[in-house]
Amino acid sequence: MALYPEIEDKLMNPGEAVRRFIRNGSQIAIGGFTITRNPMAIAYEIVRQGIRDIHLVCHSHGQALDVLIGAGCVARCEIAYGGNGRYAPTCFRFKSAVQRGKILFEDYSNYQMSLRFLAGALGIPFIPTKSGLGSDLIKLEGFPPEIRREKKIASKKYVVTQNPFNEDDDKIVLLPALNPDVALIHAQYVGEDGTVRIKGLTFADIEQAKSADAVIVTCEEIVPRSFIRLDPDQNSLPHFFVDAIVRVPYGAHPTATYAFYDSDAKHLNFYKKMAKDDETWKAYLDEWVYGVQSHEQYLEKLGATALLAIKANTVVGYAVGLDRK
Amino acid sequence: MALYPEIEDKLMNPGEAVRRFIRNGSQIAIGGFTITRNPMAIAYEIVRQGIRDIHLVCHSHGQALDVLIGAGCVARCEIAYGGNGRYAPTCFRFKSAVQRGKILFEDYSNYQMSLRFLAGALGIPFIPTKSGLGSDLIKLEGFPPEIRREKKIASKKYVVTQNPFNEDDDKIVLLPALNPDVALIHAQYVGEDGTVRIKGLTFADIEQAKSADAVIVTCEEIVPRSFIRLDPDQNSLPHFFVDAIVRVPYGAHPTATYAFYDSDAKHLNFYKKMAKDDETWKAYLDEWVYGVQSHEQYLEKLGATALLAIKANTVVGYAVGLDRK
Amino acid sequence: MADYTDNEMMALTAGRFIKNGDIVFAGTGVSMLAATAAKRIYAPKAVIFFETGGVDPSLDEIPMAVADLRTMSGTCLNSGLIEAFSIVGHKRLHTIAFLGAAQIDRYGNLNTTVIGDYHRPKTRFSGSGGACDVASLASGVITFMQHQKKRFVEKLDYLTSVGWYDGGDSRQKLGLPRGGALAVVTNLGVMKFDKTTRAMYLAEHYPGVTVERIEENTGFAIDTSQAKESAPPTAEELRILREEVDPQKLML
Amino acid sequence: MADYTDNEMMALTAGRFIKNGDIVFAGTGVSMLAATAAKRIYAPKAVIFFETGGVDPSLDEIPMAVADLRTMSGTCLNSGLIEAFSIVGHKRLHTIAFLGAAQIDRYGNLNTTVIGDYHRPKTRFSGSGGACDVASLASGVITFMQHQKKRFVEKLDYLTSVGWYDGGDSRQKLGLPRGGALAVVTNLGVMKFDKTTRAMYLAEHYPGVTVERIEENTGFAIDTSQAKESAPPTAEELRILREEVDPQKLML
Repeated sequence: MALYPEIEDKLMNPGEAVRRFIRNGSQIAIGGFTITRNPMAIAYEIVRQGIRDIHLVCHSHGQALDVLIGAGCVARCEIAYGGNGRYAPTCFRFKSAVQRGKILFEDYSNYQMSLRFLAGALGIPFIPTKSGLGSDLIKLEGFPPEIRREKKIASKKYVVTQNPFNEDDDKIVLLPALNPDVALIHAQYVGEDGTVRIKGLTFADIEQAKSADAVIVTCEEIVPRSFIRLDPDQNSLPHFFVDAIVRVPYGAHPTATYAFYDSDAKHLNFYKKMAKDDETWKAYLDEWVYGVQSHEQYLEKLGATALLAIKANTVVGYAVGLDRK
Repeated sequence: MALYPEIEDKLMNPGEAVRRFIRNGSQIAIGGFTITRNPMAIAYEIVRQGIRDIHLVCHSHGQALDVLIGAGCVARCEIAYGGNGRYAPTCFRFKSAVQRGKILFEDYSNYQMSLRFLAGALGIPFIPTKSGLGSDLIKLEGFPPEIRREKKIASKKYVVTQNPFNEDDDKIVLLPALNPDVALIHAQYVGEDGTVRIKGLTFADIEQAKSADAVIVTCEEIVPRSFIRLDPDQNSLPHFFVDAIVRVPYGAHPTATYAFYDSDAKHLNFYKKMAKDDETWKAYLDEWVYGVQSHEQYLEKLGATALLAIKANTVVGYAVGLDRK
Repeated sequence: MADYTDNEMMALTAGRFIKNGDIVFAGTGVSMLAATAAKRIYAPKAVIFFETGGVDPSLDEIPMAVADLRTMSGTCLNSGLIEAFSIVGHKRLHTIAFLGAAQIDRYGNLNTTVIGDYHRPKTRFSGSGGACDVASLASGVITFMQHQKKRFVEKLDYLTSVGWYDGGDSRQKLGLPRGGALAVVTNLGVMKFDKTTRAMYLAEHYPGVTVERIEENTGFAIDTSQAKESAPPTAEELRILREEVDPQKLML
Repeated sequence: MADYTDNEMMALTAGRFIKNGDIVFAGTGVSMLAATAAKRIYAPKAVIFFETGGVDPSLDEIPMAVADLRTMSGTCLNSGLIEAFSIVGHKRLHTIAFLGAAQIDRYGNLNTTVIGDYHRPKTRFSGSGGACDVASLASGVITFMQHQKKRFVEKLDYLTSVGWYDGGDSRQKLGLPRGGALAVVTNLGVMKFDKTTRAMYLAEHYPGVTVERIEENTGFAIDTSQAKESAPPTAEELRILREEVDPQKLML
């Protein structure tokens, strides 16, 4: 008898999740935001499996974005922001890949990308916004015309049009919907019935998940049905939007997970040092990604002291007094 | 020293809230849905103050809608559904007002009205949907052209257009945003910092509140800052969207409030009997609305037995085993 | 005369259309019985949800309306209307909606708005509610009707919810790529729709109901050549319906 | 030489622009200091929020990024990006945003995307993030800059975030009815924008900074006729900044 019979067919490890749902060329949405709730366990596994030509669609991304680009897995991205706050004003491997012409990219803003995911989640082809009027985001397309003919790429980056409900001059930007092949989400809880609960800020994770054709959810804990259904106001996604459920404690390390662990400033500073040039970057990948077989091994390598240092205070949600220099 | 210094300037009784924020001709959005979380205390007060020519905008409404229309407060409504489930397949005073040509009305659907509130909340002039293509909702306008010229009325009921991101034939409906003058919301909790928390289903309350120029929130309880801020994932509205905070226990009666009290089947069946013809309806209004000075008097009139009968089980959220025939 | 009511026969007949994995949109009345019966008897892995935002409630007691507190208890998600309707139309989900109507035409288009002129109607009904939305967006619609000539009409007084529109591929041409009317379940039998013309035909007549009686009560010509007599409900089906689905006899 | 740093002067100077009731959009770095200082010193009834969806956090510790867990602790609302940006642009709210940039022009338009050609840049920066959104939608924008010729330019390499666009009423003509650049706070002084032409002018130079030095470090001609010397920070302002806003000295 399986431990979790209701989700038996969806429970798997990161390796299987990547093998089953991610292909060369997949269009992938990454959940989380800069230094928080990045689906790192899946990102590392994508690198280990040597997936190529990924088309990333994201708002503000940091760690997972930079690792995937740095490992050569990414061919293109639609992006609003590539940075890690104070730990990397601009992500290093992202910066270098763009400057060397190694990836194609198209710039949007955070609100625009979030609204594009919302449109995809609602099943509408576009959504209007006033954001971006007059900016070069709207004037300059990043992708060459041949890419625009592909099924999952918007035929136009934006359409600027007149509001048909207003007789006066009233311009509005129409944003094309996004429907990625796969969304990668890291959550605190998944119920044994498959219900997903994200604590703290949800960023655009729920819209990303609902806009995608397939959803991989990694989680810190699998919790009883009786718990997840006692206060369903707090839940984020019903089971029927989730294809793979992967239990990976510290699955977002070195990024944070509210009420579980803080961002690992020490590791992010180390990453910053290593990501700066190609030689040290290769060494980082060899040691921290290729050099470990699993996230468990990765955590063992980090060690208990490092994990305990970032452990969140479960009431305030972060690691009080943590040295974040 | 005030009991709740942070919200001192927003705390008021129903009478003051109506006097300060509702005028003859106001465009009003009512929160809740059919038999649940209708802002009845405010609706009754609107009737007592003799407000006229209200323009109602709602999705599926029951009790508050029917009382306001029946008391002659409403000149027009944009509406998806006027009914109370098993207690009134079609609301009686709404039905009779429409059949006698006493109100102007324009039909939309539930999703359409909800999306129109969302558009208003996002500050965008319209939002697309596939819902309604081919229906008479789109073919027939309910309002005469002169009304369309008013500031808060959409210049067109709908616009059907081609998806500009698709070269093939791909029709889409554009729904005009709603920005009512006032939204009336009944919530379980308001924090002493003004934060609003709705438990159970939120319907379109949050979109309605954010789309409106002013928001009146009635609540069952005012709770400590320390409670409302301990798990902010559960909160619904920040204080800066709320203009009036009115503490009214059982403020949604005879409709339900999750975890507090169930719909009052006995009173709704009584209402059904009284609302059917003009004579008994007048008697109902005289006795239950004009005949009481306040919601406290209304509750006293209902009596302890009636209130205890519908008291919700605080864990399952409704009144277990309640006779609902 | 078998010992079961029209409501019981309609609920069980409609319930049989639901398969495991279906996401079921339930309204009030018989459709609430049908959805609950389906999950308890035929498709335990179906998910019942409500336009109000409640997904997969425990339904220990039967809700009297889609906003009844019982639609938000024991759910996997309590949300709102926008979330609920985004589920109805979601490309990944097979969503089946139960609706009722005042009038239906041969292509399964529905009227729940008015009888007579729209602006000054003889009879005003509740209106679309979510019906127009699910008819536009769901994978399929099953409609409950009282089988009467005045309800099965050549032309609707008002088209609230689109079924197969003018038949053939006219629904797709409107810009609605999926969905349409699956079946109509009445107090006399079950109608389905021809795969090509999309016109209504009689698929089943209940035990003791003649084809002639159905023809007499249908306001347009209906093909009865494929009509079969339905199996009566089993004792076990009736037991579950009466003892587990609606023990309080609120709708039975 | 007074005993305070550029960051301290910039944070306090920008903080003074915030009034009670303002809804303040804070980014990382100095803007986080400025927003927190504003609430602790000048405008206790201002609300600080983050594009990530955290509204009015307790900020017992200063966040290192807008997704830092400290932006979601003790808040009145934890939501997401769509909620946050709908607040930025909400017609009922007076929202002030703090931004930083790599380049700025005389009309307060900002570049945070590239130096050089967009498709094959000499230097790639993080990109818009939420900057383009708040520049389009907020009631006003205050920008932090290092005051250097290469950053105050005649023409931006890329226009990420619209300020006063081409000056005059050109911003409104774009379809952006409200907002625009309020001020630019640098390590040398404060620039504001002419009410009519919307061109940048020097409003304040910090103690010990000459007008000439600012002119030399500005890549376009700037009106200095209204320039006044700023008041230095008070001991109490510095105490609160150092002991309450950033006691861990993470950004000071």
